[in-house]
Amino acid sequence: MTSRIKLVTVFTEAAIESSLVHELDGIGVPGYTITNARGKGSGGVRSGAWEANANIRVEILCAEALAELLISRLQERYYEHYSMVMYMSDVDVLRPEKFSS
Amino acid sequence: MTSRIKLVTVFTEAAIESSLVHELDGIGVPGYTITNARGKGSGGVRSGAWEANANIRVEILCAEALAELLISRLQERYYEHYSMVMYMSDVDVLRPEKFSS
Amino acid sequence: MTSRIKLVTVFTEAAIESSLVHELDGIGVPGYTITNARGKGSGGVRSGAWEANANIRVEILCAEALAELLISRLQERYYEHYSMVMYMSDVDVLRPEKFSS
Amino acid sequence: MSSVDPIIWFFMFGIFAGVVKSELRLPGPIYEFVSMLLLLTIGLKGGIELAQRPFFTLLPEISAVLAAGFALPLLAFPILMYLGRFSRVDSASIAAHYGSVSVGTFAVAVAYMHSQNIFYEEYMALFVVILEVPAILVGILLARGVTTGSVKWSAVMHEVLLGKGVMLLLGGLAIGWLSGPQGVETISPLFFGLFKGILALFLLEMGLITATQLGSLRRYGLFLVGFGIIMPLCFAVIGAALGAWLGLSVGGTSILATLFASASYIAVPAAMRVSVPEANPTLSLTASLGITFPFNILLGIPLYHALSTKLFAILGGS
Amino acid sequence: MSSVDPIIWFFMFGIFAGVVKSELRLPGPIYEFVSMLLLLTIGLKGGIELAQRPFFTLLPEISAVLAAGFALPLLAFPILMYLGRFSRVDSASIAAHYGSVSVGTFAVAVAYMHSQNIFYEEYMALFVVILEVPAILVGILLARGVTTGSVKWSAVMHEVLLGKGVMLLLGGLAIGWLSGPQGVETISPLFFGLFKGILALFLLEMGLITATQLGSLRRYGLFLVGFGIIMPLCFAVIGAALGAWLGLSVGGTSILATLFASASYIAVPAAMRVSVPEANPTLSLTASLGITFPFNILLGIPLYHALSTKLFAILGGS
Amino acid sequence: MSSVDPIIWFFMFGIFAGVVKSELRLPGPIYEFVSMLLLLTIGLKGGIELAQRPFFTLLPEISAVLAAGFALPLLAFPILMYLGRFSRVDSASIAAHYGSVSVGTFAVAVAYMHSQNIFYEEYMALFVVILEVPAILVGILLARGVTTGSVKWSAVMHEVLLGKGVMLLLGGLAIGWLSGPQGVETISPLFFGLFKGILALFLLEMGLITATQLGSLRRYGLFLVGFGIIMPLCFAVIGAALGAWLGLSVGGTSILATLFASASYIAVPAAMRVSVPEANPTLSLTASLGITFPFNILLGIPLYHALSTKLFAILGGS
Ligand SMILES: Nc1ncnc2c1ncn2[C@@H]1O[C@H](COP(=O)(O)O)[C@@H](O)[C@H]1O
Ligand SMILES: Nc1ncnc2c1ncn2[C@@H]1O[C@H](COP(=O)(O)O)[C@@H](O)[C@H]1O
Ligand SMILES: Nc1ncnc2c1ncn2[C@@H]1O[C@H](COP(=O)(O)O)[C@@H](O)[C@H]1O
Ligand code: NA
Ligand code: NA
Ligand code: NA
Repeated sequence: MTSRIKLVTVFTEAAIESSLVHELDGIGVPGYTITNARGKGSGGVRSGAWEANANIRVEILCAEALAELLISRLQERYYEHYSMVMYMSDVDVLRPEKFSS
Repeated sequence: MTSRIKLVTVFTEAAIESSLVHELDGIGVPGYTITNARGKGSGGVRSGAWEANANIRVEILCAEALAELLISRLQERYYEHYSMVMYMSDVDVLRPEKFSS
Repeated sequence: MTSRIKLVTVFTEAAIESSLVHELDGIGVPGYTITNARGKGSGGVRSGAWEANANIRVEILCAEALAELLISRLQERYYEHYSMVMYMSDVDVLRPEKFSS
Repeated sequence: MSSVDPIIWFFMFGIFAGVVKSELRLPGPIYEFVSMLLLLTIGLKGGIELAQRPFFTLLPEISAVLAAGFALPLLAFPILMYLGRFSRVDSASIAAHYGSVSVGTFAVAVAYMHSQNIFYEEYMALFVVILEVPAILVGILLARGVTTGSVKWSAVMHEVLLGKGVMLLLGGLAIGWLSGPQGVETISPLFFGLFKGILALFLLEMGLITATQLGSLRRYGLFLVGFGIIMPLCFAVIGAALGAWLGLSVGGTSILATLFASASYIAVPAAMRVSVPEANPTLSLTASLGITFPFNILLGIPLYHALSTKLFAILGGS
Repeated sequence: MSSVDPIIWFFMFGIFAGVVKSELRLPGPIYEFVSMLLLLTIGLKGGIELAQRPFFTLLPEISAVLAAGFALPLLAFPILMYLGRFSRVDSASIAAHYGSVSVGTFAVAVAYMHSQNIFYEEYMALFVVILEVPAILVGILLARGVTTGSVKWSAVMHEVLLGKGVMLLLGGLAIGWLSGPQGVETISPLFFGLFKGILALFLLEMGLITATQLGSLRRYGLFLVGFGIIMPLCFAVIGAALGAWLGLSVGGTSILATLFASASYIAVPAAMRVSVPEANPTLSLTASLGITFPFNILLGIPLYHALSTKLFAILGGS
Repeated sequence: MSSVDPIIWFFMFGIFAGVVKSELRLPGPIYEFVSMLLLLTIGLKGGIELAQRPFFTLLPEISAVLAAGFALPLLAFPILMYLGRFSRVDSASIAAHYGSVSVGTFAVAVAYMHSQNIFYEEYMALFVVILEVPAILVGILLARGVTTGSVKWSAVMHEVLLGKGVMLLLGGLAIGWLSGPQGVETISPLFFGLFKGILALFLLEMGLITATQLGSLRRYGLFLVGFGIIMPLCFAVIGAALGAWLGLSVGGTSILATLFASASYIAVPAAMRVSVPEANPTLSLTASLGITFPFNILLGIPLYHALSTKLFAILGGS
C-alpha cells in the first residue's frame, strides 16, 4: 500500500527563502513544506529575533534520484556562503506516483 | 533501552485542524504535535498568508497497527477533497508503552 | 557522499527552552533547531494559547554516542516532572564531520 | 482626486504591491488582530445604537432582512448552475458566498457615509450578523439536497455561529448594548479613534490578497468575472428597494444595498470547506475576493449610494 | 447595568466564548503585545508619580509592603498543607502564587478607581513590583527547606528579576521617573490614551483562558474553590488594614487590598515551573486563573473598596 | 535629565535588558508591525508635504541627494579596504551599509526636531527613499567589478525596490501625496497620534537587538568601532554642507546630516545577503547596529544639529 521514498530536510536562513523556493521549482520537486525555526550551528546562535537571524525548516518528499540532485544542487549553490544543514531519510508514503513526477 | 515505533507525519490545511484533532482523538492515538506550516503541492502554493491557505504539520507517534488504521482513516475521510500529504517512518522511543496504549 | 548519523527530536514545554538549550550546550551537541508547537500527550492538551501551555519541538543531529548521552541526560533531568517526548531516527547527512565534533 | 478616501488608496497600494510581487505582507497575527478590531468596533457601534431604541421597533426590519438572507442564495444558485454550468456543489458554494456578506465591505461603506457626512442607521451592524448565517445553511442544503442525512448540522452550526466573525460581531453588539454611549467612552480611543487607520491597514492586506487571486481569474474565465460584477449589481437593486420599503434613510438604504451586493470571503469559505468539501474553494474565493470585493470597494459603494439617492428621488422620500 | 465597566463585559464575553467552545482567540503575539503595553503603562504611571515626590518619603511604605510580601505566602502555606492536604511542594507553589500579585487585577482596580473618580496614590505600581518577587523566594524555600543546596538561586533570581513582567514594570517605572509628566506627553496617546481599550482586549483573552481552566475545577474539588475565594478575602482584609495604617487614601487602601487579594498567574507559574518542577502547575493555575482572577474582577474589587470605605469610616480617616 | 526624550530611555532600557540577558522581547510580528507603521507614517508625512509644492521645484535637491547616494559608498570603500584591511567583498558590503540610510535613525531625528520645536522640511522622507537604493548598487559593483556577468541585476532590483522598506515608504509617499493634509485626517490618530509611542516600542526592540551585537564587537576589534563612529561624523559633515548649499533650513540640514551619518541595518543587509553572499553579514551588522545606530541615537543627532547651527552661523544663513 505504501512505498518508500526520500525525505530531504533543510535548515537554513529565512533570508533566502524565496531564492530557495525558486531553486526547488527549477529542479522540479513535486512539493515542499516550510516552517519557521530558530537554532544554533557552526555559524552561532540564530535566535529568530529578527529577520536577519531567523531560520526556516524545509521538507521535500521526492524520489531518490531527484533527492540526490537536489542535495548536490543546494550544496553547490548555498553551502559555502549560507548557514545550511541538510539531512535525508527514508519514509513511506501513500500514492508514491505523486512524488515521482 | 529504546524501542521501534511508527511516526506518522501529515501536511494538511489549517482549516481542518479541529476536525482532524477530533478524528485523532476518536481513533485513540496516544498524542500528537502540531506546528504551523506553508508549502506547495499538487494543489498549488499555500503561502499561509491568510487562514484559508495556511497549512499545518501534524506528527503522531504510535504503534504500527494504529498507524495503519490512522493512515487509512485519514485517506478515506480527507484525501479526496482536501490538500493532504502523509508519510510514515520508523523511529526509536524511550518508554514504548507510552505510545502503544 | 552522505553518511548516517542520528536525529533526536524532542517535544517539550516552551517554559524550559532556555534551560534545555543550556543543557544541550553543556553536553556539547554540534547544533540544534527549534520550532514552536502545540499538541496533546499523556499530560493533556497543550494548546499553545499562552506561554504556560505552549510546546517546542527541538531537533538535534549528532553522532550516535552523543545521542545516547543526550537522551539519557534529558530523561534523567526532565522526564519525571516535565511534559517531554523524545524519539531518535537514522538520517543521512553531508559533511558528517560537522556533526561528530 | 482629493475626494477619494485614503483608505481606498491603501487598498490600491496593496493591489499594486501584490501585482509587482513585492515582499510586503501584514504579519499573520497582525492581520487577524486588525480584523478582530474591525469586527468588535462594528459590533460596538451597532450595540450602542440598539441601546438607544426599543428592540421590538426593529423586529419588522430584522425579519425582512432575515428573509432576504434566505432568498438571495436561492436567486444566485440557478444562474450559476444553468447559465454558468458549474457543478451542483460549486454553484451552491458560490451562491452561499454571495448570499452572505462581507464585513470589510460594510466597514468601507460606513467609512464612506462618514466621510460624505451622510446619515445612516448605525444599528445596521446588526444586519451584518443576520445576513451572515442564513446563506450558509441554504448553501449546504442546495449542495446536499433537503433529505440529506449526511450533513452534521451541529458541526455546521458550531462552525457558523461560533466562528470568530459572528462571535466578535455579537460580542461587540452585546457589549455596546449593555454599556451604552457613555459606558464605552473610555475604550473609544482604541475602538473608534483608530477605526479608519485600522481599516486602512486591513485594506492594504486585502489588496495584497486580492492581487494573489487575480492570477486565478484567467483560469476561470469570463463567466466568473461577469457574475462577480452583475450579481452584486442585481442584489444591490434588491437591497435598495428593500431599504426604501422599510423606510430607512438614504444612507441606510445605500448600506443595505452594499451589504446585499457584498460577498463573504471569511465566514462562508471556512464553513463551506468543512461542510461541502467537494466544492472548489478557489472558484468562490476568486469571484468574491478577486472581483466582487475590489469592484464594491472601488466602484460599487458610490454607485449604490447614487442608486439609493435616485430611488428616493423617484419615490419622493427624503 | 450601565454602572458595569465595559471592560468587565469584555471579560465575561471571553468566558462565554470560551465556555461555548468558540474558535475565538487573540493571536499569541497580540496577547503578548497587549500584556507588554499594560505592564509598561502601569510602570510609566508609577514612575511619573515617583518623579514628583522625594523617594525616601516612601521608604516606610515600601518596607511594610515588602515585609508583607514575605509574610503572605507563609500564612497561606499551612492552610494548604494541613487543611487542604496538598503535598509540601504543591502547598508551597500555591502559597507563592497567592503571596504574589496579578498585574491584570491591578490594572482593573486602577480602571475601577478612575471610572468611579476615586483618588488613589498612582505610585502603587511600585508595590506591584515589590510584591511580585518575595513570594517566589519564600515559595521555593518552603518547597525545598532552608538547608537546600539543590536550589540554583542564581537561575531563580534570573528567572524572577529578568522575567518579562518585572523587567517591563521596572523599565516603565524608570522611564516614567526619568521623563516626568511633561516628558511622556508625546508617547501618552499610545500608552495612556489606549489603556482602557488595551485592557479590554486583555480581559477578553483572560476570559477565554479562564474558561479553559473551568474544566479542571471539577477535578480538584471544593477545597480549591473555597481557598480561591476565602484566601483573597483574608488577604484583602490584611491589605486594607495595612493601607489604612500606612495612611493611604481610601482608593490607595482599596488597591493595596486588591493587590494582596490577587494571585499571580504569569511570573510565579514560570518561576515555579523552573525551580519547583515537582509541583503540579494545573493546581495553582486552576485556583489563581479559574477562581481568584474572575472573583476579584467581578466581585472582589468593589468589595475591597467597600471594605476600605467602611474601615475608614470606623477609623474616622478620610 | 528631563531634556532627554523618553524614546531614548526606551532604547537604553532595551540595551540594559539585553545586556543583563533578560527574556524581554517584542514578539516578531509586533516588531514587524511597528516597523511597518513607522515606514508608512514617514512616507505619509513626506507625501503630504509633497502635495503642497510643485514637484519640479525639488528636482535640484533630489538630483544632488541622489548623486551623494552614489558617492558616499565610494568614499567609504577604500578606507575599509586599505586602512581596515578587510577583504574586497566585506569592504564593499560595509560601504553599502554606510552609504545607505537607517529609517529608525531618521525617525528619531524627526522626533528630536519636533520635541525641540525646530522647523525642518517634512518632504525629507523622500530623501530616505532616494538614499536607500544607490549604495546597494554601488556596493554590488564594488564587490563584483564593473564587468561582472554573474550579478543577476533583475533579482537585485527586485530585492531592493520591492523590499518591504522601500515599498512602504513609497506607498506612504504616494498615499500622502494623493490624499493631501485634509484627506489623511481620519487616519491620523493611528499613523500620527501614536507615532512617538510606536517609535518608543521600536527603539526598545532596537536596544535589545543592539545588545546582542555588542558581543561581536570584541571579536572584530578597534578598527570597526572607530570606523562606526568616525565615518558617520565625516558623512554628517558632508551632509550638513550639502544641506546648507541646497538652501535647506537648519532643521532640514541637521536631518540630512543625520541621514548621511546613518547606516542601514534592514534593506542593505537583506540585499547583500542575496547579492554578495561571500560578505560576512556579522561584520557589517555589528558596525551599523552595534556602534553607529546607538552612537547616532544617543550622541549623533544633537551633535549634527549643533554642527548645522554652527555652519549656518558661519555662513550667515538662518
Ligand atoms: N547539529 C544540528 N542539529 C540540528 N540542527 C542544526 C545542527 N547544526 C545546525 N543546525 C541548524 O542549521 C542552522 C545552520 O547551521 P550552521 O550552518 O551550522 O550554522 C542552525 O541555525 C540550526 O538551525
Ligand atoms: N513533495 C512534497 N514534499 C513536501 N511537502 C509536500 C509535498 N507535496 C505536498 N506537500 C505539502 O502538502 C500540502 C498539500 O499538498 P497537496 O495536497 O499536494 O496540494 C502542500 O501545501 C505542502 O505543504
Ligand atoms: N504520541 C505522540 N505523538 C506525537 N506527539 C506527542 C505524542 N505524545 C506526546 N506528544 C507531544 O509531547 C508533548 C508532551 O507529551 P506528554 O508528556 O505525554 O504530555 C505533547 O504536548 C505533544 O506535543
Ligand atoms: Na451578499
Ligand atoms: Na496576593
Ligand atoms: Na549613510
